[in-house]
Amino acid sequence: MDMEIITSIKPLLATVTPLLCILLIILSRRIPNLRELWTIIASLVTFSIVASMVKTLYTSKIIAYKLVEVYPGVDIAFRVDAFGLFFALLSSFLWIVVSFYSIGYMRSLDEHSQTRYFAFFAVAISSALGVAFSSNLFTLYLFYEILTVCTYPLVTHNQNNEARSSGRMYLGYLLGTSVAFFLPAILFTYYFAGTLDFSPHGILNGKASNGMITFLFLLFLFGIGKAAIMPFNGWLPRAMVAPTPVSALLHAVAVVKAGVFCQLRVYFNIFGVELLHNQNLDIFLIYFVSITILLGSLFALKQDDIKAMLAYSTISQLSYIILAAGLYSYHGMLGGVVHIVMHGFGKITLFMCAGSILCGARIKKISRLGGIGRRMPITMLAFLFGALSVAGIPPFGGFMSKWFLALGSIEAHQWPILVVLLTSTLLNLGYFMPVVFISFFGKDSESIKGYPDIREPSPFIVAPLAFTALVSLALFFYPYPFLYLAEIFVKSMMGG
Amino acid sequence: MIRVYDDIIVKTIARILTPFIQIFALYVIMHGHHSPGGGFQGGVILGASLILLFITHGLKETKKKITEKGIAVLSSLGVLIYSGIGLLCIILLGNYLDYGKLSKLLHVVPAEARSLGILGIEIGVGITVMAVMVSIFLNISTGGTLLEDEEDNTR
Amino acid sequence: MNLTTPLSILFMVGGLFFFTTATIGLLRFPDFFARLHATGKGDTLAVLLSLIGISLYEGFSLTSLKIAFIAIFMFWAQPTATHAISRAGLRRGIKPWMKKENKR
Amino acid sequence: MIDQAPILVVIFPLIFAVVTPLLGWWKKDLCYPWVILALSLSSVCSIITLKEVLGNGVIHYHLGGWEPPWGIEYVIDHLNSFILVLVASISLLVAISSKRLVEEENPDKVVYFYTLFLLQVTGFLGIVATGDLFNLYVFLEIASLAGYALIAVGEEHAPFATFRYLVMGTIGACFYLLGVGYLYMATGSLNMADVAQILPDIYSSKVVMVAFIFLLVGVAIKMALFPLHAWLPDAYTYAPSATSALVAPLMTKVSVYVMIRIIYTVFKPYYSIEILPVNLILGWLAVIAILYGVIMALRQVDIKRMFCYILIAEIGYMVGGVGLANRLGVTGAILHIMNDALMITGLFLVAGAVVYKLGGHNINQLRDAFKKMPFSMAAFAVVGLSLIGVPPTCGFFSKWYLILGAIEAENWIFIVALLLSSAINAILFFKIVEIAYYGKASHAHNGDSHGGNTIDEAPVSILIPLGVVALAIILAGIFSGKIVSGILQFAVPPNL
Amino acid sequence: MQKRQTRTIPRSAQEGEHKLHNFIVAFLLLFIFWVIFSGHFDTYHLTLGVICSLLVARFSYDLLFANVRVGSHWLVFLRFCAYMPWLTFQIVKANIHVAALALHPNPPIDPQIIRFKTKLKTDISLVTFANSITLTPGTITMDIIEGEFYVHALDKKVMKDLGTGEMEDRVAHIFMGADHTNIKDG
Amino acid sequence: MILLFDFAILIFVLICAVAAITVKDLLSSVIILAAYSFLLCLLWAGMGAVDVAFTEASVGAGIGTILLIVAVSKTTRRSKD
Amino acid sequence: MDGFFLSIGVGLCILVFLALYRVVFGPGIFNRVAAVSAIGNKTLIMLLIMGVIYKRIEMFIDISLVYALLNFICTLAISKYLEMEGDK
Amino acid sequence: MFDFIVGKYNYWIHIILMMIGFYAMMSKRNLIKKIIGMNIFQTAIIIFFISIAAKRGATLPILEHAHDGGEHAIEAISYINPLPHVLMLTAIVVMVATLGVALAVVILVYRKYDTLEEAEILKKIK
Amino acid sequence: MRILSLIIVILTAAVLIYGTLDMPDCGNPDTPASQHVSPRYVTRTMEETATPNIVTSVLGDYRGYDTLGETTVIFSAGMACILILRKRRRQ
Repeated sequence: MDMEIITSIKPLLATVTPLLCILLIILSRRIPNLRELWTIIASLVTFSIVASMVKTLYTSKIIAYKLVEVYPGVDIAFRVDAFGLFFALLSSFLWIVVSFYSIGYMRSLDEHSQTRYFAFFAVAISSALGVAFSSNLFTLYLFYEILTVCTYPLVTHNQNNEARSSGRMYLGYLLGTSVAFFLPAILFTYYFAGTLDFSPHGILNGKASNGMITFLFLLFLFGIGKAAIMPFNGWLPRAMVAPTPVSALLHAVAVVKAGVFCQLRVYFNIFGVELLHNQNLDIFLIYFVSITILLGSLFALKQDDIKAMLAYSTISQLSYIILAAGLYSYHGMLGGVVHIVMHGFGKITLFMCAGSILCGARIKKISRLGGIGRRMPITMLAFLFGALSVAGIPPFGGFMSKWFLALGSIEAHQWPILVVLLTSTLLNLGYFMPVVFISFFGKDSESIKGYPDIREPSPFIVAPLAFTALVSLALFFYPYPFLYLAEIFVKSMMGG
Repeated sequence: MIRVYDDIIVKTIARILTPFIQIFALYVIMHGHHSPGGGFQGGVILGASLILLFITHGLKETKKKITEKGIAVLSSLGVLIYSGIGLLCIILLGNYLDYGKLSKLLHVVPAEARSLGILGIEIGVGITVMAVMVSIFLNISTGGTLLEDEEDNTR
Repeated sequence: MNLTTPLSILFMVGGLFFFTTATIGLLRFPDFFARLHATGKGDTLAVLLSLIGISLYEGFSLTSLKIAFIAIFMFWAQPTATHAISRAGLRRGIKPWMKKENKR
Repeated sequence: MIDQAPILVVIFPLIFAVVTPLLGWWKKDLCYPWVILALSLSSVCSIITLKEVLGNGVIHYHLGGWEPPWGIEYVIDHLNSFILVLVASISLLVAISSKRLVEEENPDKVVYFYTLFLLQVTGFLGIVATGDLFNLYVFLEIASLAGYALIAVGEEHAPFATFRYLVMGTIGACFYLLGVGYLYMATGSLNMADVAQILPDIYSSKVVMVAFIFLLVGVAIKMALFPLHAWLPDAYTYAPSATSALVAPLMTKVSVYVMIRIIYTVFKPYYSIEILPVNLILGWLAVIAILYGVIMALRQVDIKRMFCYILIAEIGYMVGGVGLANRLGVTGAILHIMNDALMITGLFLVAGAVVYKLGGHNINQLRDAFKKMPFSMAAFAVVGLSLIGVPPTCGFFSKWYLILGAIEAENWIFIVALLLSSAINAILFFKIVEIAYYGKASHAHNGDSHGGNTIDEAPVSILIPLGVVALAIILAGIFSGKIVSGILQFAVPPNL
Repeated sequence: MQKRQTRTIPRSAQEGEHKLHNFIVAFLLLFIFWVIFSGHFDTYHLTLGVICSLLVARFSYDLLFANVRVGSHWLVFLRFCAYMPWLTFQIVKANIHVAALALHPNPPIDPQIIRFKTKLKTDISLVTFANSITLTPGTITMDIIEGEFYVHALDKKVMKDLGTGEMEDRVAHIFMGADHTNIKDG
Repeated sequence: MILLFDFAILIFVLICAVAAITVKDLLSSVIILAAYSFLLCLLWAGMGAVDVAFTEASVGAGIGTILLIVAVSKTTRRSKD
Repeated sequence: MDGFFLSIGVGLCILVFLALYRVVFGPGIFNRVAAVSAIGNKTLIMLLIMGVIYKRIEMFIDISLVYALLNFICTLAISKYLEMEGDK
Repeated sequence: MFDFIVGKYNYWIHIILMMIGFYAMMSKRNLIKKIIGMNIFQTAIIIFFISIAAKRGATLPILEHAHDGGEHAIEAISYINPLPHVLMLTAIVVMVATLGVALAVVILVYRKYDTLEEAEILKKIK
Repeated sequence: MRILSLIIVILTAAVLIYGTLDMPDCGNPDTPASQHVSPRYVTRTMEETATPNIVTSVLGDYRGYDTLGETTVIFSAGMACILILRKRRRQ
């Protein structure tokens, strides 16, 4: 693949900017306004740096930057290709939105330790960007681990017993899988391939025996616990004890998408799709994740807590994305990749709505939402938009990715997957629509009746969620920056 | 243990023997070149002579001869002499403890200088060993207080 | 073969003899104080004799003077040590062994 | 003067130690700067030595001007000089931190404490610098004697623990001496290089075999390898904080260094691989040590004791690396000597800070420590992450090398042990963090939640070294590639 | 050490000239010892000897001559030498006695403890007497309490020998020139 | 010929060692150790190591034993084994 | 003549062995002390005999002298301890 | 066979002696007994080293005719190997130093627990 | 405990005795120990250090650094005893 490589410090800058912002945040911890101003400025700067790279990428170039060599042949290095930028663009953009949202949410709930919250939030974003820009498996692992660790204080922000046990669960799953499976997988990869650099067609091809490949594949599949594939999904619903902005950005976008991103990276750039296909591992993969898709949706049906329901929904949707690696076809891959952004916007909207309901009405349970749509119409409308987008109903962004996936499954002659997709869509509607329905048309529940002061919370909360709801609508009509990047990437995969 | 040993015979004999033990100890230190012996052995004998005084005459009396401070200074002094001779060799552009280089200072042939160097370090070793032996003995026998138990001469 | 050699043999044998008696005394005597008699005296003389024997054998030199010093030191130290230990025995209440008729 | 640097590294602390009591008689307060001065000089000399070695190759320093087999020789090669720098600088850090700790714990013994402190460092440096088997024994004894005394003045049951340590340590030293005797009998020489040259002709001799066994057992006792570790936890738990911060990281590391010397310099690797399968035994012992260490650590409620068991596990890492007998494994072991020295220093410094501020080392005393001592606990977090092996902290990299070495040696069980220990370390570490983090929950009845909010940080003299250690842990991680390619690749025995 | 005159061990011999005299005598004595020990007569070793003797003499001349007034040293020494052969003879006798007892098939031991007062006063004479008793046939000085001797005797015969007081007289004769004032250590 | 001494003395040394660790009274044990040290000194002198013998003589009779005695006197004489 | 000294030495060895009986079994501490000092005296002579056999007696005299001096100190220390025992 | 025994006798005795000391260090419950065992252990090693140095028919490692100007040729074979002696001097010193420290620690232990029996101390610790 | 230590002791002894089988006889002048390094000490001590006592010359000069270490050991022991046991007067 003779893509032109440009050395530029931009990826490093993009990664470091949030970290610099931490210093400022800590220094100005006594002045909340200034502190949050720093966050917003940092998010804007970061986004602009990331966005400035888009143009370069359109011309089929790759940006690379090598920081330091930690081992002969293994560097801490950045390399921006279309897929990475795709993910980075999403994360950094949503950080802006969530920054505003955080201000409103944290202040309205009068949360403690806000400095810590903002600081670790910035670290999380930084490491998510690092994951996106990493040029080899090692750098990827590095940022992946940092992301795990720095999210811990956010997850356990409440510092009560529930948070404590959730934190344990969170770390147990993520660190456990990464240390027990991911790290050895990396080391074995290095041992066999002699390098860890990502390459468009994989580096393992012909380097190891078939059995070893399968073994490595399984290690990676289970090692990247952030992707929440079924046996290792337990942490995600539990992590919902975190403040809602955290759930919104991290557990709908940054962290879980980083997990999925890592999975795809590994399948695309370490194994290579051909290798997976030749070994029939792709078939195994898609049927394996199909279980997660269906079970996740079913679990979501049962939930009464809004955020838990959303979490299970996320689990289910994440596996859609992984389908990209298994559907050995242009549209399948495209659909999976695009689903990252479509689901991201949709799900973040839903989470922010949940947070808004919490701020405005102090309600967490679905069963108590009756009539809330009449008090908080904007929020619930945004909820509807988000739900439709996630479920994949036109004219929302989610439809596009599902459509591509369906096409892909047909191209790959995997008819059962098509069935799975359709079933899942139905299930999605099945757990989203009742919420919308009772909130608008249901009777006022007890939690609402006697409380006339329930209304839309501050504009800092409402504006972001309305914005993202509209964006997920708009993405159906104008998905291009993302779609282009995804196409460039998928073409580079398939084209070689 | 270090209480006064109220026995006139033992006290007198110890008192008289002590100088001879000491001169013998010094002889052992100085004549390590020609006969068995050397710094350590001489130092131990020297220390033993002091311990003899401590055992027989008690702490209070003997402390007039040699104080705790003196012991501490001596124990450092010995090692200082030793390592100082080594450093002197470095200053005279030799390697550490290369006594041959001392010949410039002493105006003798290198072999003789080495012999003298050995004497010097033997003295250092002897001083340290003596002081340390006494100090260990004192610390153990008084349990670290270096105070004599109340004098009990009634018996 | 001059005169000194037989003399030294004589002295050495004498020394050995007194060592032997002292040791036998040490083993046979009934109690601690009596044993002290054996070692305290027997050894002193035996050492003295042996030293004389050895120095005779070696011939007169500074060495013999040193041996003489050993003898002198022994003369000071040995009885003192014997005394000290017997005194300790007395003060710690060890009852000297007496003949039965003396016990009454 | 530069060519005298190797000896000055050792002699400076010695002479300064000797002068310390005199100085202490005169003015007690001068001891502390005096010790700092001594160790700084020593560190500077060690760095000069390292530079010389890197520039001009191995330094042979003939003490007393006698040629090697007759006189004592200092052989400073890359391994040596690296560990010299490590020992000197870590002892300097600990010395800096010791001021308040010593004044708190042994107020009327400061002078002698510092004297023995310096003597102990002298011992360590002497062990590392020397190229003579017997000289090594002498300095081993200096270090041990000083160590016994320093530990004995600790709290509660320190004397008895010291006694056990003393008995075990003496057995170890005697075994070592016996081994030297056997070796001397077989070769007629005490110089390591000379012995190494003579030995290959008489490898079949039973004397040499017994010598090898006894040298190793002796060193293993000194380093507390698994079945011979019984003295360690008690001794280091009850030791004064400053002592445990000095002894715990360095004594074991220096012993591991001696072990590397014996196995790979005095004997050729060929001996321990082919003739006497020591490496195999070491490998198994290492595995057991690692698992035993971490599992026992999990059961402790006393943080110092917990750290001691972690130390036992860490020794397993290094010994296992040595036992792998390939370049990667030994590189990992040597790298881990550095990393572990840093980590254990960090741990025990934190323990010192905790003891100083919170008055005990029971785990429950850590409640709310994050609030009270944020900087110490932040450093602790870094150390903990390094112990778990989270990149980019240095703990990750030694694990990296060790696992690669294990893959090469096909020693799967060692890999499993390493990964398992990482996972358990994670549990351990977050157990502490949880307690330090959630302390408020259990103190809620104390009234206002802001009562514990006041920062009550450890003294600066502890914080600075702690910060340096934390920084060093990260830097050593990031630049581990440089360290390995610059120094360690020459330090690994060439014939591996 | 000079400054603390009152704290040196001996209480007598504190006057300056006695001190100097004692010091010189001690030095000479020690130096003679040194020469005999050393066996090297070159300047180097003799210089070392002088230095060492000075050091030791400085440290412990007062130990060597505590409670003995100067002036009669030489006389005492001569008398002591005259006493030695007699003592040696006694010792030989004692040993033959003990040997006979030890080798006797049924040792005729009849131990006794004797107490008697002595007229000796200075500690050096007391010590000489006590040690002489210990060395002579079948007697051991067990204790001296305020001038009263406790002697363990192996049988009655030696008890009688001691009872004659011959030895006490001889010892008293040696030290008669010395000052008999009752000054004790400590 | 010196070997003859060696044989005997080594056996004595063994006897002393066993006795020193089996005797129940610590002070006796220490005293047996003193005898042990005498024998060792003899042994080493017999093997020609005069310097070592000298050291053992001064240590065994002068310092080692005294320190042990002092330590025992500071603690207790009784021992259960 | 060497043979003679050697046989004297052997004789002393036997005596040492006999004295060891008192050291090892000898009831009570006092007997042991007495026996040890007896062994010390025999050691002193044996050292000299070894010197004679080695024909280097001047090297051994110093050791004997050390014994003469230090054995005494040792015995004194023990007897002092025994006397002071009990009334600590 | 006799030669074999004579040749190895010293080594075997040192091993037995060392094992006596070792056993005492490990299984005796009294602290002072352990120290005594330690002493025996260390002296056994010294015996071993001195045995290495021994040379049949050689004399002490002190030159006999040092001062007669090279009249007598000095042959290494006629002097006992001095090096192990030197090492053992150092080892004895270390032994004494260890003894001192060990006794100091024992006294500290006794001060704290009022007993020297390991079992009783362990009981008191619990 | 006693059984265990007995087993360990017997094992150690077995290893050591196994080692003795290859040893040169005690007193053999042809061992490497007597042949390799030490002859130089004997033959050249006078010309190099002017010290007839070879042990002293090796101790003080050839291996003088060991002796420095030895002195330091003694010094540390002294300091160790003071550190361990020293108490202030008021107690």
